[in-house]
Amino acid sequence: MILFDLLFMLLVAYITGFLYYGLYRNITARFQRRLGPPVWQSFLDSIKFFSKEESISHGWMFYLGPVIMMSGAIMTLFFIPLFHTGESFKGLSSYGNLFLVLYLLVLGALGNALAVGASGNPFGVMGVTRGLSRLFALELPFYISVIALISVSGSADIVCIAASQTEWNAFAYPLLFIAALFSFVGMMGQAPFDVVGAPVEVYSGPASEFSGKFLALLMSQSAIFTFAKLVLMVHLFLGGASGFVELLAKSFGLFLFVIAFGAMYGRFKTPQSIDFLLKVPTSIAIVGLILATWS
Amino acid sequence: MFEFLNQPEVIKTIVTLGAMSLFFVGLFGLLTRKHIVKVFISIAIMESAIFLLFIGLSFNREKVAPIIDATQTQVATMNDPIPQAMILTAIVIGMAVLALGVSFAIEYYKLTGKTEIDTMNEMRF
Amino acid sequence: MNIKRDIPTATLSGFALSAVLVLTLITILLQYLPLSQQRVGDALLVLNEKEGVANVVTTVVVYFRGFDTLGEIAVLFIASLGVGLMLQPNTECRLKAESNFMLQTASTLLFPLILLFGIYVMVYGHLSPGGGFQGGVIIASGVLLLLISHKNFEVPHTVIVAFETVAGVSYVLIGFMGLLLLDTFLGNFIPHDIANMGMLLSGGVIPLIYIIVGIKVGSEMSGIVQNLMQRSDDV
Amino acid sequence: MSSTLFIALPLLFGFATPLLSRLGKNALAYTSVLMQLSLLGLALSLLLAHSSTTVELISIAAPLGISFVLSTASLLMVLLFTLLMTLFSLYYLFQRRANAYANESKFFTLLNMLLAASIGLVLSSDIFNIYVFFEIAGISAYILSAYSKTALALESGLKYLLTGAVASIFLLFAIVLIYLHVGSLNLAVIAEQFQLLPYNVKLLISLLLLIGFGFKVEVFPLNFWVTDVYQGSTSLVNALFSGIVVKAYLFVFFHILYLFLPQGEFTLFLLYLGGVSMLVAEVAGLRQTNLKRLFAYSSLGQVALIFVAFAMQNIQAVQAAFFIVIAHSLAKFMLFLALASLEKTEQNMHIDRLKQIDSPFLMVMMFLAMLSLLGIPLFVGFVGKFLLLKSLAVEGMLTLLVMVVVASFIEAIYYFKLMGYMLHKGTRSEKVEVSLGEKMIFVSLGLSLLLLGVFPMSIAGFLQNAAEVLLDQTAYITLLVGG
Amino acid sequence: MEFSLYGLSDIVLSLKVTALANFFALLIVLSTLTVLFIAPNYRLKRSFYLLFTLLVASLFLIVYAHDYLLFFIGWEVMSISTYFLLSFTLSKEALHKYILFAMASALSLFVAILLLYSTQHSFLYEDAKQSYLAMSDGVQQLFTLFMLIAIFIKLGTIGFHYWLVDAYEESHNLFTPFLSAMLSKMGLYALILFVANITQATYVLAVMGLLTTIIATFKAIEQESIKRLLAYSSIAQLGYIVTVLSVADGMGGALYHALIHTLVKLLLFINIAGVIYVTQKEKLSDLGGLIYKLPQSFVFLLIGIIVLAGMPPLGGFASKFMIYTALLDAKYLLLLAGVMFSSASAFIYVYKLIYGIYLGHPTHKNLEEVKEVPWTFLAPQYLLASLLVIIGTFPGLVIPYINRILGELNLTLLSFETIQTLITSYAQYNGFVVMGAFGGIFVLVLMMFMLLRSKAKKPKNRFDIAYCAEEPNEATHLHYGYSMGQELKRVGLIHLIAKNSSKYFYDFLAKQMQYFSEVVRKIYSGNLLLNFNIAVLFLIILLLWSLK
Repeated sequence: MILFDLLFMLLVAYITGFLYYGLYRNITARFQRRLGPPVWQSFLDSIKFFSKEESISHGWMFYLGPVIMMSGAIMTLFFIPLFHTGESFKGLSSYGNLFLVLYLLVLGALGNALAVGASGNPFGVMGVTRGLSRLFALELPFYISVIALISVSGSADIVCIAASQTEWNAFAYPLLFIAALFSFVGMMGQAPFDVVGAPVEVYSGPASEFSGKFLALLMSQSAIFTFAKLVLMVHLFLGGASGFVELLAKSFGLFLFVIAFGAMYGRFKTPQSIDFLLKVPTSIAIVGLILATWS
Repeated sequence: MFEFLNQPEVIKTIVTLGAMSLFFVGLFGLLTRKHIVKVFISIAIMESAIFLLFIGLSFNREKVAPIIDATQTQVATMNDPIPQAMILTAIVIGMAVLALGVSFAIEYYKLTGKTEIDTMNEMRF
Repeated sequence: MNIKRDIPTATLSGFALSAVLVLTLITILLQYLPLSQQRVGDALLVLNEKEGVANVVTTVVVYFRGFDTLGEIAVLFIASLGVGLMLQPNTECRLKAESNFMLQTASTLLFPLILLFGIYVMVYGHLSPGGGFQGGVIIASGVLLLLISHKNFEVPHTVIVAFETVAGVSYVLIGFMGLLLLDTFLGNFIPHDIANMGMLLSGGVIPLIYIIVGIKVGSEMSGIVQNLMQRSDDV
Repeated sequence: MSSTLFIALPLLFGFATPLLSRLGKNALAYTSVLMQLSLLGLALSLLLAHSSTTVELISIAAPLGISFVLSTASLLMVLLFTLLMTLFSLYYLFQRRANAYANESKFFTLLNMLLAASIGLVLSSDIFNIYVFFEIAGISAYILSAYSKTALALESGLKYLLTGAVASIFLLFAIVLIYLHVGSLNLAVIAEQFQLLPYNVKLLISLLLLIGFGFKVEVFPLNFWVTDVYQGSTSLVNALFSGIVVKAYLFVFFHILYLFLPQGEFTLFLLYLGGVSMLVAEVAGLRQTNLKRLFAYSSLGQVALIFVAFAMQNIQAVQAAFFIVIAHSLAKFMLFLALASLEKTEQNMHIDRLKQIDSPFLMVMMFLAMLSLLGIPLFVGFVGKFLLLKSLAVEGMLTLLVMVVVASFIEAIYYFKLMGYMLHKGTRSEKVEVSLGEKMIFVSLGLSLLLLGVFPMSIAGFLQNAAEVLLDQTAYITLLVGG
Repeated sequence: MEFSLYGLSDIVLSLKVTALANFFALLIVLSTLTVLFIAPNYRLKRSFYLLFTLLVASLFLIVYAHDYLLFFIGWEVMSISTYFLLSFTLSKEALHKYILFAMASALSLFVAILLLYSTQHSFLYEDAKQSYLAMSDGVQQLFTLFMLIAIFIKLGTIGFHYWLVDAYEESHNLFTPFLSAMLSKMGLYALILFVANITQATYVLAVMGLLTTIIATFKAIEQESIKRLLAYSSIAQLGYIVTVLSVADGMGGALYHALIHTLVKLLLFINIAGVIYVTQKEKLSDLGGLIYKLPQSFVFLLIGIIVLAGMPPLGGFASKFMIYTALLDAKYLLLLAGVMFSSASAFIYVYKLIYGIYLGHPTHKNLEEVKEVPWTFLAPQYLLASLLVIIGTFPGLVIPYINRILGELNLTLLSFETIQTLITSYAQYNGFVVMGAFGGIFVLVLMMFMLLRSKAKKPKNRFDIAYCAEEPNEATHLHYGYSMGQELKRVGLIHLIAKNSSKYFYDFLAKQMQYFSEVVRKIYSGNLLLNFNIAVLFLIILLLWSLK
């Protein structure tokens, strides 16, 4: 039963993720007054890449890196329940908790970093460095918001947090939500915090040595991961979801917001983004935390 | 006319004042003189002052020297012998120390040509 | 008149310090003048009637407070040793000129008398004012006289050392004899009849010790004087 | 057995040295060592007999004449002094072939006189007798200090002598006043009547004694000469100064203090005086580069520590003081002897030379001594420091406690600096030969530091007894004056 | 076992076997054995083993002592034997630095225990609380100050860490694992005793702990020397423990993390000891690309850094989880945020570590001949790594033991159901499932990937990489990542941390002290006139002061 659940979750995430990605590419194209690719283009691309052979391999760690990334993404997905009500599609969430998920969110990045490191490409490492440097700054406001939510709801279980919202946390604690959103934009790799993958400056970033199946795996991972993160945000701030429609609606809304946000801003340099994240969203989050827990 | 001088209080006051003025002289020399011989002299003066003070204050005018002979057999009328014995010892000791000090000073002078104690700074501390 | 220009500050401050200290001392001393006091000396006077010799000071110095004297002898011994160590005899450092004939003759004549007087003072120390210290110093003054007057005069170093060694050792040995025989160090172990008080042969070890002290003081003082003399010219 | 032997025998040897030196080249040295060994044996047998306090009369009965009081406390000091002096003589014998002193017989005279005087200071119950021993010890020390007759040595001898002479004037003044007002020279009688004296006289006498002894016990405003003396003298002699001489003065000063002022009127003042001495000395030592002078500063600090411990005037603290006395005597003795071994080639070592010296044995021995001085556990230095600090804590003297600890820390700074130099990794060019005999002495000293540190209980009872005896004024009076 | 000291009836000493003591004793045994395992690779003097034995003995004394005096004795002996152990390799300055801090620590501990003794006249742990309560307020603060200074120095808490980094960096590669794993744990043990027996000192611990974790983490990121990096990492890890000890129920988490940290630091330091053994290089910039030369070592380091970063599914996450929930329980939310922040920042330095040694391409050619480290290095790593994996899988395994300690200290027990789960009031965590899921997914993905696999060509040499359309050559600096984290300095806040160092403070202190000493030294000029004048002045002052 649980295996079926998990498999289904994976499927949903895979498809939805690519769907969102396709929509994203379309929407950005519209923003930029272009036509954009078909919605399923990315999905098809990934299938195609799976059949391509990779041009070069840098040893087994290089090989395992993407696998770790993929595993991380799937793990993240599994430990986040799709719905906060009902019995099904809870995944493995009852065996874990929010802290675990917070760490799982980073697992993929670590696998990526290892693989890129193993490739030995200096520019790849440059990207990883930027990513890791940015990571902690990115996480801080998010952590504060999450901690506040855990404290308020009295549980670190995602289902409980989702269920305990009488009104959406996003409205009950707007400051926390705003702070978390900043982080979330960064986590999604969107402007203005997208310097990691900056295609122009850093000769295609961390992914520069990946080709063929590696790239396919990375794309799939990205799709699943995006979906998992959206679901997490929905549960934390948007009152959770008790059905597919609700889940898709809320997550897509959030996704749209993030894209729109990203399209509006230019890109920060790494120190700039760290500086910004450590100042503005963190302050907002701290104020939010104090407001939320002051009694 | 000077009968009052025979009173023990007066005698002892005078002795005290005298001895202490000697002590002052010695102390002043010790604190201000730099020449090594002068310092030794100052020390000797201070010692003498103390000897004088001791003998003067312990001396009783009505009593005699503590020597028993045909005329003097009453111990009750004799002066205390201890201060004398002590001072005898102390004088010899003082003399010995001075002699030693002077010999040090001579030898030191021969080696360095210095006689003033504030210039004795061979040590590079 | 500007005092400061004439007198260094150190002198002024030394003056002030010593004046203040002495004035304070005088105040305290005069405030409580020791007038009539029961002293241990009085008890010793009484004790002397039973154990001592005619000159009570001698009894005190040699017998009652014999250890002080032993210590004092030791001080003198070390000092003479120290002076000897510092100013080692140097035959080249002698008086440069022979002194005048009259002085030489007079001192040669006087020296035996001085020596005799010294010995007298020493030997009769337990009966009359005087004693080993005084006698010893008198002898040393005789030696000094000779040193001043005779260019080549010298008490042989070995003689001095022999005297002071023998005297010092016998002093302590007498003390040990007392310890052995009477169970107190420096105890008067030679029979001394109190009836003999005032006679030359009285008082047991007391005159003996005083003579020893005299010899020791005489030789050590002579040694010191001689050492100082032999170096004094080139200072 | 007579306690007078402890004084009379060395005196006898001192007087007899010219004779003995005629007997042959080594006769003097060997007989002297033999005599010291027999004294040591005597002291040990007395220790084992564990008798109560005995009074040894000189000529006449106690309150009138001079007497020597051999209590547990004084026996302890006697034992320490004879032990150290014996070891010193042995050490001198072992290294004699390499560098003997000129006029060796005089050197031995001075050693024996110094021993006699130190023991006399400790044993005597008569204040004028104490003055005499004070002078004997002083004069021997002056000459020892100036012994090598270099400009440095003479300067230090001269300085030592001048301060000693001034100190003795104050001491004599105090004794004169005591006799004038009390009418006795016996410590017990004075102690009995001291409280009855007018306040001002009491104060004056106490202060004169403080100044007189203060020069000798190297307490703060009176100790500016000490470092010069240490620097000018040879390390060998310094071992005696810091191992024996100072300890004798310290003991007798506090002996007198406890007798005269059993209520501890000056306790607080003396405590802070000691504390300040300690801090000032240790701070001043921080940047010292001359080893001898550095050890002199450390001696000043340690002596001030002992001063503090004695000044506490209670049994625990005095016991602690005895522990520190033993620890410091042994350790400083060891350090100075080690320095003497190192200085065979060159006097006045700069601390940089420690980098060059190749002698693991001496290094290890110096480590042991330094660690003990710093009060590291497992060494006897710790026991003393611990007991003292415990006593301070119990009495609530927290400021002083912190002062002591800060001073220890500063001391640690420069001792570990030395150790750093010794542990320096690099080629070592100067090989130092240490003979087997010297090694045995170092090892025995080092072992005693360790053994006493690990098994302090072996002597703790004895020391406690000593502290009780030293502090018990009434018993002392009863003993000498009678009911 | 109680006995008295020095024949003094007023000092009762006690040695006692407690669960807490056993816990730390176990760590000591583990560290000693693993460290001794690699010892045959080095030529060591006999005195090294002697001192090492003394050190271990002193550690046991510290642990099994049941009164503060024995504890202190052990503490001092530990410091001194460590001093001599360090002296084999440390430079003079670093050595002096170490011992000064060690002495400061020992002496302030001494003052503290004496203050404790002063009220109730007992050194026993049982009486410590009472003694503390009997003090006046000022003395209580003084006591806490001295005690914490002693502990913080040993822990190397920020501000007191000046000695630690140099000591770690320059110490013998054999000894570094022990330093990090055990000696700092003794500071922790002291802190646990202090918190459990006497007082919590909440705010001080919280602030110090948080500052330590954050600052040390960023300092670690900057380092280019492996051992320095790990030294700062040790400081940061202990910072977590200090932080969690500031809350009422933090003891469980602290003990858990202490265990994990000991294991992981042993693993990491032994690992890099092996690397340094085969390469003779200690700087990240000189290393790189060793993954294919030392594959086993790489895996162990990977395990190590995963634990160090607190990533699931290994043991590191379990202890971090305990710490987080303890802080959450106490509602120290900002503190928790800070701790999590520094934990996230730690990713940079752990990545830097593994990248610098094993990944990338070495700039220098001479690493190509390197062989896998000897088995004596690998064996303890196998042991430690498997322990960490087991604890990760069964995080509840150690809970009963920790509970025994907590029960002994009269603290709230941790809830315990099965060995697979950790249960707290906020959430639970099933290590077995996480491990299983990760393993399963990993294997599935890998298998799928293998099925689709095609032959990829191997790079010809280390220059065969995409490099901006240029051809890298010998002169090109390929190993870029070792300097990662430099750009962080451009961020104001981090720049502040990087720029300032306690070095300035201590240098200033030393300079002032020396200046002061120079002034005081002038007193001892041996000027007798001055001395006599002052003596007389002294006499006059005393006389006039107290004259009636």
